[in-house]
Amino acid sequence: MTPKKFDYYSPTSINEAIQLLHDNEDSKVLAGGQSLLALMKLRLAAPSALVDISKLQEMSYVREDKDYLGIGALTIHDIIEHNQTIKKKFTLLTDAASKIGDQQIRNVGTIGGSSCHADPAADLPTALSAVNAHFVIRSGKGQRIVPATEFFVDLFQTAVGHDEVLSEIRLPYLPPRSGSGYIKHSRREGDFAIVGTGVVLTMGDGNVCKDIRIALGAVSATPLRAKSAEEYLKGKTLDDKNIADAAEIANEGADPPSDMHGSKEYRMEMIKVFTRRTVKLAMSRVM
Amino acid sequence: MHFEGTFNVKAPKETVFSVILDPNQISQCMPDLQKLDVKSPDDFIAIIKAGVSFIKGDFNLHFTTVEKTPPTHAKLTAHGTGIGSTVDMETIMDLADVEGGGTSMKWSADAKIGGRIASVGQRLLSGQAEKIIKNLFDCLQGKLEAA
Amino acid sequence: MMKSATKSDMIRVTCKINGKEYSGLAEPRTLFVHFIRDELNLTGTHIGCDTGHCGACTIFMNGKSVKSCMVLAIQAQGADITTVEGLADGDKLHPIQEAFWENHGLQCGYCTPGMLISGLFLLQRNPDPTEDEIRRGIEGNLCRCTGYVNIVKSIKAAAKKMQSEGGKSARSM
Amino acid sequence: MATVMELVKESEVQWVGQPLKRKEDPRLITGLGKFVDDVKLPGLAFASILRSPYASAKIKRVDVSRAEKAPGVICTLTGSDVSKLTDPFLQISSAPANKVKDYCLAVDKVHFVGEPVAAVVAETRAEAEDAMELIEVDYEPEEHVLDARKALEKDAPLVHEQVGSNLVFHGKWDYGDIEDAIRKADRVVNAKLHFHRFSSTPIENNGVVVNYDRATGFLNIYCNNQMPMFCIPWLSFGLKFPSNKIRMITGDIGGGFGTKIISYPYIALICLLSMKAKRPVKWTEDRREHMFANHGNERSFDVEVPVKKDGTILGFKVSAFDDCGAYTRYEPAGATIWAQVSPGVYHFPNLKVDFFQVMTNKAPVGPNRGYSRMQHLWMIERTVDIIAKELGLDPADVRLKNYVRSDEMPYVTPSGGIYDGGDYSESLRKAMKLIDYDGLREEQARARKSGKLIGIGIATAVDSGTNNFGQVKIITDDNPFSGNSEAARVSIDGLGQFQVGLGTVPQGQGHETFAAQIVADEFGINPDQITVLSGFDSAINPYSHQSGSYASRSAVMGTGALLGATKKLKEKVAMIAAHLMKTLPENISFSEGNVVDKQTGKKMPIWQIANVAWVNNVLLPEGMEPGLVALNFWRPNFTLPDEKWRLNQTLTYSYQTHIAAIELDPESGKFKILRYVIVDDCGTQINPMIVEGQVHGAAAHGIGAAMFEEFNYDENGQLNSNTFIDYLVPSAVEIPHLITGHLEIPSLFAPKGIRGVGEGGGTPLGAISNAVEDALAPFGLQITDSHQNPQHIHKLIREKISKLNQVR
Repeated sequence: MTPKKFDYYSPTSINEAIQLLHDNEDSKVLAGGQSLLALMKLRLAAPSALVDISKLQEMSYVREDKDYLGIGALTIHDIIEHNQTIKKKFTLLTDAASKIGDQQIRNVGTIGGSSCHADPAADLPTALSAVNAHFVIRSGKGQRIVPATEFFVDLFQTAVGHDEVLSEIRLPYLPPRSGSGYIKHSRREGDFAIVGTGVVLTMGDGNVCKDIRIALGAVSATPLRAKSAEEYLKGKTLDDKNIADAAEIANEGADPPSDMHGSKEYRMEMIKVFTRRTVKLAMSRVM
Repeated sequence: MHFEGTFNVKAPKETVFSVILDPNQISQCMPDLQKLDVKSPDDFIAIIKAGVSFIKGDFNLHFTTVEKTPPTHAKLTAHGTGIGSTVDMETIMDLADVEGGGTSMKWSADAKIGGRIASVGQRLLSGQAEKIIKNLFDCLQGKLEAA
Repeated sequence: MMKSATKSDMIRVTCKINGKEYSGLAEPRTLFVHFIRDELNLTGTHIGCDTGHCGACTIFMNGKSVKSCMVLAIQAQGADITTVEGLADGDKLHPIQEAFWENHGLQCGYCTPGMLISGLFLLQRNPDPTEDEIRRGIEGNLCRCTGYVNIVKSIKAAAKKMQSEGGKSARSM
Repeated sequence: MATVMELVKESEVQWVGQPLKRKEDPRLITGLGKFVDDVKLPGLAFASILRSPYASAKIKRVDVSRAEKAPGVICTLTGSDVSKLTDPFLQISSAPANKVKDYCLAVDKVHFVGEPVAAVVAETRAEAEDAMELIEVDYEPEEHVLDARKALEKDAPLVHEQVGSNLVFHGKWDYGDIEDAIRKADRVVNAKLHFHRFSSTPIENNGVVVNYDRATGFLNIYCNNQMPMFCIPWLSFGLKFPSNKIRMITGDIGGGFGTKIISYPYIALICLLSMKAKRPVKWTEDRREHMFANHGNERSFDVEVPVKKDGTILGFKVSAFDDCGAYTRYEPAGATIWAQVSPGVYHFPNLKVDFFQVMTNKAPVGPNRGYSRMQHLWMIERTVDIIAKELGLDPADVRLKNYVRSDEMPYVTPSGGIYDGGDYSESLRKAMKLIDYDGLREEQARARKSGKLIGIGIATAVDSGTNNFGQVKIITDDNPFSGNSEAARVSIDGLGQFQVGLGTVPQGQGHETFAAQIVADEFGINPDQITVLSGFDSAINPYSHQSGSYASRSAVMGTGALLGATKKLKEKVAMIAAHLMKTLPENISFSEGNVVDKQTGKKMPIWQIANVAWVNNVLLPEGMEPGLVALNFWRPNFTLPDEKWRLNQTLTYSYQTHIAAIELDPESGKFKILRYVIVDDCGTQINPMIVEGQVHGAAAHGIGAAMFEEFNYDENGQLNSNTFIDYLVPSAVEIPHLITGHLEIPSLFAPKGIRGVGEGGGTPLGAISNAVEDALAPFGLQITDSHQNPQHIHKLIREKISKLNQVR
C-alpha cells in the first residue's frame, strides 16, 4: 500500500528541525526511514508531517574525543560496520551493525534512527545498552545527555521528547583489558532478534572479572540489563562453571513476548545459552 | 488474549455497580478519550486514541451491556474499529461483599484483535493491549476507592 | 499520473538518472520507486513487497545501493541515480549483464534489475569477492526461481570480466 | 559457449542438448522486460480492495457513501453488486461441496481473514487506498474452525452453511491386500505426520489490467495468470460474458510456481470495475494481499506400514486429512493429484489411502511447486526413515532394497501410474558418491564423541509432469475435463524468416529458447534466425484451453505441438521445392537455410520457396494453397480412470534424489546445511543450462519451506506471517551451494524422450526432516512435522532431557 498523506519538511540544520518539530504537533523525524516507512506503507503509522533530517550530513561522523568515542546520530550502519576504531575499541558494535537487515538497509539506516525507533528486538539498542552509551539530545533549550539506562523508556519509546533531536551517541572508552561482543539469535541472519545479547567486560588480574555489563534484546519492552548475572560474575574468575551459573540467572526480570519464531519459554532458555556464548566471545577479544 | 484481576474497595456493592455501568465514569479511564456518544447507559460509543509510538490511531469502540444482575454481576461487550483493524472485547465483572464492609471486584477481559494490526506483530501487540486494559481497571479502582 | 491531487500538494522533483536529467511531480508521500516507474516511465525497477525485504526495487543513489521503495521521491531531489536501464553503454552491455546472460543468472528476470545493482555495488567495493562475500552482498535481494547458484556464479564471472577489462566498466556509478 | 558453435558446421550441430544462452535475457537484463504492472494505457484508473478482518462473520451492512465522495474516486463495488452482476464461479467438486458460492467479492458472509469485501476505483492508486479505508462494514463475528480434523466433527462450525458440511471430498484408494500384508508383517511401523502450510511467493505479486472496450465489446485482460485460457469458462460463466469477446494477454511473468492459476476471481473483479468505471483499470496486488491469495495444501497423515525384519516394505495404509481453506478453486483436484505418484519410488503392491479434503476458515489453497505430490512423497520418505531407524538399518539400504528396479520399467504403480523409465538405485548411489556418504557417516560418529550433532538425510521423489485432466473425473464423472493439449504455430514469412507461436505461458522457464532449439534442428538453421513470440496473447498466439505453464508440462507439451507443426511445414516446403526443382518431395532435405535435393546436391534458399508461397503463387504446385503457416495441436494419448480409479495421471515421471548433511546446535535447536546434493533425471534435456536452473530453483523452494517458511495462524484465524517480516523467504545466505548430478535416461512415452522437470516433488522437505531426526538420534527423537522451527526442535530436546533426568 501507499502511505497516507503527510506534509514534508527538509530542514537545513538541527535547530531548524527542532523548530519544525515544535510547530507540528503530530510530526515525526525521518532519518534512514527503514523502520518508519515500512510501517507507513502498511498504513499502521500515519504521522501528519515528516521532518527529514537525512540530509544533515554534519550529523554523520565517528570522532575520537578525549574520554569517549562520538558517533553522529546520522551515521549509517555500513560506516559503523567498517570503521576500524569501532572494530578495535567497541567490537560488539561492529558485530551488531554487520547483522542489521542487508547491504541496502545498512547503506541508509542510521544508528540514531535505530536508537530512536527503539524496537527492543533491534541490534544497536541492545549493544549500546551493554556499552552504557550516552545519548546527546538537542532541544530548543540546548542539549542534555542521557545514559542508555534512562534513554530506552518503553516499547518504541525513548527519552527524546517530541520536539527534540538525538544528535550524537557517546561511547565511554573501555578500560584496558576489556572485551566486548554481540550475538543475535534469529531465524535468518538479517532478521530481528529472537534474543539479542551484548556483553562488555573488563578483566582484572588473573582471569578475574573486574566489571561486566550484559544487555539482552527482544526479551522486554526495552533492552534489559541482566543485573543479577552481572553481579554474580563481578570479582569471580570467568571459568566455564561461573559463566554457566551466571547464565542460569541471566533471565531474571525478563518478560519476553511470544510469537511464531520464539515462545516466551524458548526465549527465557535462549537468554541462558547466548549469555554464556556472548560472555565467552567478549573474553576472546580482551587485549 | 485474556486478562483478569481482583481488588477490594471500601465502597458498598451498590455504589460500585453504579460506577462500573456508568459510561461517563468508565470512559474517563480510557486512554486519550476523543469523544463520547451515550445512546443509553447500556449502549454507548467511545472514540479513543491508542497505539504504540507512531502506530497510533483513533478507535471507535461501541460498548453494549449484555448481562446485568444488579448489584453483583455485569457483562459488557465492545466492538471497535481503527487503523484498518478490529477489536472485539468481552468484560465480565462480579461483585461480592467483603467481611467488615466494602466490596471485592473480580474482573476478566477477553480481547480479540483482527485485521492489519494483528498481522504485523504479535510481539508489538500483546504488551500494549494488556497495558490499556490494566490501566483501565486500575483507574476504575482509583475511582471506586474515592467513591 | 498524480494529476488529481490538488496542486498545492505537488512538488517538482528533479534528479539525474542514468546520466540524464529527469523532472516530474510528486506528492510528499510518493515513493521514489513509484516516481521512477510511473512518473518517469523507467519500468525496469520492480516492486515485490511492502516492507523493504525483497530488493527488487534496488537502484544506485549517490553511489550507494538503496531500496527505492524505502525512499520518498522528494528525498531524491538532486540525487545522482542509476537504474538497470543505465548499466549498458548504448548497445554495449555492462560486463555484469553479459555475465548474468552467459551463466543463466536469471529465469523470470523480475529480481534481476535489483540483483545487478547489488552485485555491482559489491564488486565496486570488493573486486574479487569470495562466494560467502557475494552471498552476503545480495542478502537483500530475494529470488524465487534460481536458488541463487547461478547468480553467485554470474557475479563471480562478472568480477573476472571487470578485472580483465581493467575495470573500465561502462560507466562509473 | 560461443566457441563451440563457431567450430562445428551449422548443419551438423544438434541444437537440442546445447546449453544455449537464452533469447529472453537481453530484454530482462536491460530493464526492458514488460511485466503486467508495467502496462500503461491512456485514462488508466487504479483499484484497491478492502478485505475482511474476521475469519468468519456475517456482513450486516456495507456503506460506501463516504468512500464515493473521497477525492479522485470514480466508482465502488460491493458484494451485493457482485451477486446481482455475476453468477458464482464453477465448482468441480461433487455434491454437496459444489453448493459453495464463490464470488469475486464476499456476498453476505466472510469466510477467511483477507477475503475481498469491497473495491474502489480512483484516479491514482494512493487515492483508491485512501477511499478504501473510508468504506464502513458492520460485521457480526461467527464461530470459525481452523483445523481439518475438527472441521469434520459433528458440531463443527460450517465454513459454508448452505453446503451442510465442511467435507469437500472423501475417497478410498485400495489396491492389493493391505490387511493381509499387515498380518504377514514382522512389524507394523506407525507414524502420525503433519505437512505444514506455506506458499511459493513469487517476487512478482498478482496483477490485472482490464480495458473493457465499449466500441468492440471486448474485455482486453492483461494479467500474469499461468493458465489464462483455462480461466475462460470461469470468467465467461461467472461474468455472464461471451467467451469470444475475452482476450487474455500475458507479458513477462515474475515467477508463478502454481500460485498464479487461481487468480481468476481477481481478474473477474477488475473486469467488473472496468465495465462500471468505463475506464481501463489496473490492480496490482501488494505483498500482504498476496499472502491471502494462494496457500499450499496443509495435510496430516495417520500411517501404518507393514515391513519385514530385513526392511522390505509390504505396503502403505494411510489416512490423509487435507485442509484446503475456505474455497475450492483448483481444489479438489489436489485431492486426486497425489495419486500420480501413489507409491513414490517404491515397489510395494499393497496401498490403501483414505483421503479426506476439508474446508476451514483459512485462506484458499491452490497449486504450489510440487502440488499435492510433495505432501504425499514427504509422508513416504519420512516413514521410510522411521522404518530404517526402528529396524536398525541404514536408510540408504532400506531404499535400495525397496526401489522400483530399472529393469521393471515401464513400471505400473498400484494406482495405474506408468513410470516411464529411470534408475532410482543409480540415482541414489550417484548422490551418495557426490556427497561422500561413507565419509560423512564417519565424520558423524567422530563428531558425536565431542557432542557435535551431524545429521544426514536422504529423500527420493518422483517429479510427475504433463498431467491428464481426466484425474478430476475421480471427483465426479460429470467434470468435463480430460487429457491434455497444447498448440504451436511455425511459419515462414514472405522473406523466408521463421516465426514460432506457442500456447505455453512462460514465467521464466526459457520457452522462447527451447522452442527455437527444437525448430532449428528440424530446418538445419541457427536458433538466432527464429523469432519466438514472447508471452501470450489469445488474439495472436495459438492456444488450446489447456494451454499454459503448470505441472511441469511445457517442455513436453510444447515440443509435441512444435514437432507436429514443423513436420507439416517441412512437408509443404518439400512439395514446393520438389515441384520447383523437378524432383520428389522425399528427396528434399534441409540444411543451413536451404532445401537440398539429396540426389543432385542442388540447393535452393528457403526464401525462394517462401517467395513462391506468398507472392509468386502461380508457380505453386497445382491446387496447393498459398502461404507457409503450420498450426498444430498435440495431445498425449491418455485414458480415463477405471472403476477403482486406476489411471496414468501424468505422461512423464522425472525423479530426484536429494541428500542433506546438517549440523544441529542442540542448545538452540538451530541447524545449518553443511552439504547438499541433488541428482536429477528428466530424460533428454533440450537445454541443460535451463534444466540445471529449474533443479536449483525447486530445491531452494523445498529448503525454504523446510527451514523458514510457514503460514502461522492464531486461534482467531488471523494470519501472523502475512508480510515478509514474519514469512521468511530464504536469501542467498540461507540457501547453500547446491551440488548437482544428472542422469539422462530418456522417457519411454514423451517426444524426444523429454520429461517435465522443475517441480522437484518438494524433495528437500524429506531430506531435511530426515537429516534433523538423524542428528537427534542420540536423543531418540522423532520428527513428525515438515517444518523444522528451531524452537520446536529445542522443545523436543528439553522435554526428552527432563524425562531422562526423572528416570535417573
